[in-house]
Amino acid sequence: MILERAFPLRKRISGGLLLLACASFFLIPSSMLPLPNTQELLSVPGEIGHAGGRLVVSLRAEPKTLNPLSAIDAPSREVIGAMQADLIHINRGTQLTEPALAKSCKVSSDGLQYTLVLRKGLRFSDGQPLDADDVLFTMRVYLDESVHATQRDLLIVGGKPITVRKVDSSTVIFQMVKPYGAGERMFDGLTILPRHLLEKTYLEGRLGQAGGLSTPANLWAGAGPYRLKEYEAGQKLVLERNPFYWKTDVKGNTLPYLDELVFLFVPSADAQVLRFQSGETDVISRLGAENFSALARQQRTYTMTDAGPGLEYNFLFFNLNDLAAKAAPEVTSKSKWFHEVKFRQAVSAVIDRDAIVRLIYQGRGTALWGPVTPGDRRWVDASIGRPPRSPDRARALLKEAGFSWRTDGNGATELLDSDGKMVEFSILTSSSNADRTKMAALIQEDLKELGMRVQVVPLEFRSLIDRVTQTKEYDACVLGLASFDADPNSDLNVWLSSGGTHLWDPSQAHPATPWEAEIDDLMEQQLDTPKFEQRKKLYDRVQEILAEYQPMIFLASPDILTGAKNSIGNFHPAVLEPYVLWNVEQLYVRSEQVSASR
Amino acid sequence: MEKWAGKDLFQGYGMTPLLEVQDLHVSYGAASGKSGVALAGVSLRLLAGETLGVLGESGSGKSTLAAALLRILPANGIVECGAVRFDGRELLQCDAREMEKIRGGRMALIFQEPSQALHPALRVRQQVCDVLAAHTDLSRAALRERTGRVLAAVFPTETERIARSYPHELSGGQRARVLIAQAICCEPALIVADEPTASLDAETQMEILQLFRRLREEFKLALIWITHNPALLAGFADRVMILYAGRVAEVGPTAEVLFSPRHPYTQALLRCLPPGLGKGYVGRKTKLAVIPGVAPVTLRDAGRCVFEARCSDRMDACVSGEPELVCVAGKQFVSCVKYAG
Amino acid sequence: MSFLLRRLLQAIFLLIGVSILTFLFSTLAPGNYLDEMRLNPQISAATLASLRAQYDLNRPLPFRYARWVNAVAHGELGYSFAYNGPVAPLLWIRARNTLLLTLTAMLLAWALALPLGIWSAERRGHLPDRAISLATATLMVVPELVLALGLLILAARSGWFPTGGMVSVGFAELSRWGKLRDLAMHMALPVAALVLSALPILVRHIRAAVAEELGAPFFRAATAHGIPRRKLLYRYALRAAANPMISLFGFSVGTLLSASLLVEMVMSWPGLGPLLLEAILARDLYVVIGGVLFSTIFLVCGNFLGDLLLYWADPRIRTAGGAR
Amino acid sequence: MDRRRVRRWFVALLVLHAVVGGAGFLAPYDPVKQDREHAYLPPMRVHFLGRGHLHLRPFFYAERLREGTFDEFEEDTEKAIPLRFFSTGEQYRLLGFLPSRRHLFGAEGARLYLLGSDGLGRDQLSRMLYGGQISLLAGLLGAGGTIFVAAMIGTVAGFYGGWRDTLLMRLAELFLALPWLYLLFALRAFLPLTVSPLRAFLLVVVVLAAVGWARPARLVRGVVLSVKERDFVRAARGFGAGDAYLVRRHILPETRSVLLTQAAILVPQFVLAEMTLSFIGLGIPEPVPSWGNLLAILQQYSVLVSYWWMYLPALAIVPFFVGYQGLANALHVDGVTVKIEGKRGGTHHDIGTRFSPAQTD
Repeated sequence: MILERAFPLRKRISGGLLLLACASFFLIPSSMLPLPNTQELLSVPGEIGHAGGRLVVSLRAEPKTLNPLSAIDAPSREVIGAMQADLIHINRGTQLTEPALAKSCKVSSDGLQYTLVLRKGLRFSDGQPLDADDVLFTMRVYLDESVHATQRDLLIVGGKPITVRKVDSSTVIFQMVKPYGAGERMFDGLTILPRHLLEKTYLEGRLGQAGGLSTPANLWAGAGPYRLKEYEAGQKLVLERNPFYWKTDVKGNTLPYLDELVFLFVPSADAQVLRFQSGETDVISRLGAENFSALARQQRTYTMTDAGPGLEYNFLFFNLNDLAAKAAPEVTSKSKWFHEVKFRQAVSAVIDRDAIVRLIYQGRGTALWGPVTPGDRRWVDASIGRPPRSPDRARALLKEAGFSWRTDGNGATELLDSDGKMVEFSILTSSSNADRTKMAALIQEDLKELGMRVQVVPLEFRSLIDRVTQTKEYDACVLGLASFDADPNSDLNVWLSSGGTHLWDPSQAHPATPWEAEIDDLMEQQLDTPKFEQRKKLYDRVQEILAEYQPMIFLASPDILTGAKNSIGNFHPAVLEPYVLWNVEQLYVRSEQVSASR
Repeated sequence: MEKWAGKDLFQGYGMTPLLEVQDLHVSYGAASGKSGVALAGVSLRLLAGETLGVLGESGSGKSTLAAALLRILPANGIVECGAVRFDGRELLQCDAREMEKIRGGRMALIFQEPSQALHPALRVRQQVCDVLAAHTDLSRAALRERTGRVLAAVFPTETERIARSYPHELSGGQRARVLIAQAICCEPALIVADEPTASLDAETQMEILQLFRRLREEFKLALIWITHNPALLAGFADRVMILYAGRVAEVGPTAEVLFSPRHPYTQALLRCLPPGLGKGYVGRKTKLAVIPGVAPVTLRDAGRCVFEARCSDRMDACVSGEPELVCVAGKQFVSCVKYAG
Repeated sequence: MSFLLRRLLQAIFLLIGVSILTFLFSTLAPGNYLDEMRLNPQISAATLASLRAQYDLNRPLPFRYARWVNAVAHGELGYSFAYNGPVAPLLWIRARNTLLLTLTAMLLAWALALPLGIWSAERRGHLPDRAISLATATLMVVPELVLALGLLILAARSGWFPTGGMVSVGFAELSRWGKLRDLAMHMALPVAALVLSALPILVRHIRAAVAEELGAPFFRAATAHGIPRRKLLYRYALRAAANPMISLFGFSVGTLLSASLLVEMVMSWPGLGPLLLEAILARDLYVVIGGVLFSTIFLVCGNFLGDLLLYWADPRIRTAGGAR
Repeated sequence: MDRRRVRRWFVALLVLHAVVGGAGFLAPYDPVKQDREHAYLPPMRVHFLGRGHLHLRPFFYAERLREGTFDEFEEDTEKAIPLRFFSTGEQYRLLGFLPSRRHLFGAEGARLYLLGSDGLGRDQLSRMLYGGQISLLAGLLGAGGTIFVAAMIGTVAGFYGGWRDTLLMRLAELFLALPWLYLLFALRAFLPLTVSPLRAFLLVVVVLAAVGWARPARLVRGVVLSVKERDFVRAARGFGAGDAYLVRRHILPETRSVLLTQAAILVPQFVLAEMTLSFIGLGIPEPVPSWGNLLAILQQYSVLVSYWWMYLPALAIVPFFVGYQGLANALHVDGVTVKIEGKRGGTHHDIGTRFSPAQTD
């Protein structure tokens, strides 16, 4: 069987070499081919670890695919992150870019041309070389509309796709029509695909479907620290050490240290906690504050780490869509309150953000008045005011906007608008997110103080998204977004009025308000501005506008909470995804534990 | 006057009785705490091969007597005192396992309502076989063979078809025969038949009665035949016992009890027979005013005759104490103050 | 034979009905698979629209249904949006795991419930009955979810049992015995949770059914024939009480695939449950329909088995001609 | 048979329901009122002894957060607060209509948490009592509806057989096989967002009842099928009894034990179903308490291991469930005896006439 299948391959090799090739094919497995001396490895700082051992990580859901083109869920991305590599990488620890597959990156003075030089001797995890052709292939695939690559939108700058050309086998030039503010950061996540494995599939038009979890290990490869070993449906995915990896530690030991990386599928957060607690998994992330404290209280063989404020921002927003079409009287009157800036400011003033941080995050979080969390160190606008909770100011604002109060039969106060209508609305939350439901309950109680009658309506997540983005039948909603990068561009779609994630009034043809127009302008400007200081100034202005007009009433940001067994070395959780596995090639099991676990 | 108590009554018989019941009291407890007396001091004796007819209206304790003899009273039924000696053993003292051996072995019970006394989902052969298996250590083949013989004894024709049937596929008479087969399969010394023919038509009743006659001869059976129909007993039972409210009203040889009853209750009972059956008692059919729930029977010591309220020959002495059984003529005993002293 | 044929036809109609209704419900339920991408700022509206088209999500329902039926006719169960692959292989492996779990649990539950129910019925009103009644009442009060979690906490605290999954990480390296032991250890908790949650219902039904027969005349008659107690209880009473119990048994067979959803979720057992719940929440339409069809097939089989057993156990129904 | 037992359980249940019904009076606080300084406060201790001498009036100490923690409290022994009985407090409506301010007990100066507080500092005792009202109502209504529908459908299917049986049983199978989660999502989508919590929930209960009938109906059908073949039914039919008579007098009474067992199982199940519903966002919305809500929080690992008093609502449910089952058992035993003594002919007529079964239903 093997012979028969191997034969057509060999036929391509011309006559005289056939025998030799044939011999080498059988004698030396491709993975044993000696590496060229010229290999340029990247040496990374950090503790010197031991080779060997196994790290077990739990994932909240089963990853859906190994294919970077179609992966959108967090578990898939986490797994792919350990199997693939990009040209330039954002160091999750420093939040800055650093060379990866490309050893250097030169930007032309007009900011339109990026010249990247690949390391010499790069290989995919199946031993096949990685060169400029793979980069070209990758870009072609990403930009092909029929592939539906999730990365495609990122590669369209100034309305035109980025073009790539090859200079030599290790040099490529990326060309764009307009300068791109975030610069090299865009290369992060553009994993280089193995042309030798995927080109045929691509030409057949089946690339989107490739890389399912049941793909045989020898038909899948990447340039990341680990490669596929085995997959058991519903149970686990096992990755093994990529022997061709291109990083070493400072002493020149090849990375990664670990022999195996095991992803267990554990379908609920609390079960994840349990398995970590019982020692069945080695590290844990994406922890809620209460579970974190519960684990911290009984820590024995593990240590819990609060990595500091993350990039997730939670907020309350009102339905600011133009609902003129559905002119039901109660809808229009509600819409009128929500469109009133002073109303939103009053709501913001009365919300007890400290209580949210204290009661929901047990102090492991930060109150927010703007969209950028302190975790986004370079971009946070420190000048945004942090007014303490003030029901009096809220009442003054409402009064200015024409609202009034009366006392009802039971002695409770009711807020009335200028038409004498009682202020009454509902807040949607995702029922699967206990934290946000709790937030809504706190807000409900706070708003009661202003005489607003609020109902909390927890909805299943998709139903909620459907209401917010499609049917638009809702009053207000508590939601959270997590920027995946510490850069304004990652939230472009949230702030641009044309953006689909512009939650309070998504996908507008023209900005509905002057301040939204201004944000649009500012965001477009920063997109073209290569200088950080200038961009920062522009983005600060965006933050100020948001803080003033409160289309989203920012509430709080949770810390990134993680934990690891004491035996895991080099464990440095970051506030960017993947919180604990970003340096997975450097993680190791301390030696006494290696021998013990064997 | 001879008292109906102790051994003296049977001195004339000159042999050990097969079954001897002395002063049996049975009551039913209710969770409400009250209890009702179903049998209040019944005594009887039975010789091997003898047939005793037990006659009484509903609620007189007939079925309780049958159940008490085999100790299969419902969970709330309690034997308060008394003794049941059978085959030289004190049944009330036997442990559960011994009782299991005796039931269906030396003493068998035939239930009333043949339609309900058979398991609905087991074949007839199986049900008979199970009884045999419970009392013998025969091999499977031997069990089968003997089951076949027993069934053949009650079903001379169609034996095999009936053996393969389920109870609901049989007629009432056939079901009654299956019950009989179950009862006789271990060749018991005594069969207690609790109204075995009550639900059958007259012709089938006669057939069953005929079958019993034959079996009685064949197996030398003693029989306690419980019924509310005096007509069945004439010419069939050796002696008849009349039960009223858990007490023996009258007992004696069949002919004497049925044709010259002494107790007012017996007289009243027989008076309601259809015309032409008992001579001399053909008269207007006077229906007994049976008032269920009027219950002097719930009392252990009524302190008066329990029939007093319904008695046509009421006297002052009736309320002065419970009458005791007294011998009135030969072997006929009656509990009525008329005959006392 | 015609009886079998009729059942088969009914089963097919049931499957069609279930598939149509599932399709319908899935369209009525708000949102679709792509909604989560909507919140992903990296993905543009244009990409979403093209994906919608690719997944036929903007086609009318009858069209999609026809497509799906066509696929089923070709031995496929449709396509999973999330897993980017055919549904059938996804379901097979998990259905197998679920069956391993639930079949064990069901057999164990019945094996325990029968003697307990009978014993409790026999000792009606006495101490054992009361104790069993109290225990079943208590078990019934504890929600399955809390029960499973409680067992998990126990496992975590004591370290006696693994806290989830089907096999250990190093399963492949174990000896054959070691593998069996490992599997058994992993099954212990979910099976315990399933048994404990099924037990009270089974025991109560068995008790009720048997208690009814214990007072029946045939039972007393059989007692009077001196048939030993054990045989009386386990053969006579049980056999006569079979009718409602068989319905229950058919039901427990029918729900083999769907009974363990919650427990599988909590104990991270790689069965159908987590897959289906995730698919429902993610609106991964064809996975859901496939899963529902799988469990429907089981239900049909369970009912069929129940009918057959009933037919076998109750001769009265048999003579009625089996025309049911 | 056992009228006394039935009565005993009934009275016990009545008392339990009265306790829940009188939540307004018995609960010291409004169940939604948050006390943000006292989240996850363990149950407070009520003291009788303080500073060495006995106090006539029981009192408790105010508690405050220990420095630097979020869920650890210490007693402030400087602040002893006396407990007041029949005190005036927040306004409530007893049984939903009688306005009152009188509470069984209360205190001035600090809140007393007899059973601790939850993550938002709400009084667990009050939430438990108020939560019971909604949960029990849901359980009773749901189970009642289900049993009614199940008895109807099961009887029709079992009694008439034929195409009606086929149709109904296929329908039942269909209902059992369907993914109800979907339907519930769809249903929620059709509901307006701001229906009052109670109405939204009752609607879901109705749906559950409509969904839940399939299983009991199948059981009823099984019983009816076999009862139908019993002799007394055949006999009655032979006497010319009409269908309606047969169903009413012979068939339905026979299904009673199954229905009661089912009801006993269903009431708790419906109370618990609410928990699953709460979990997927279809139950009683926050902040209104319900037993389902209160239990659903136990799914969090942290709550399960750190805050033992959050288990207490589970204990509150126990007596109710035990009560329902006790009642059903008592009725059930009753049902059985009726059959032995009453219907299966006169085996024990002598008993049967005197101890006629209690007509408890």
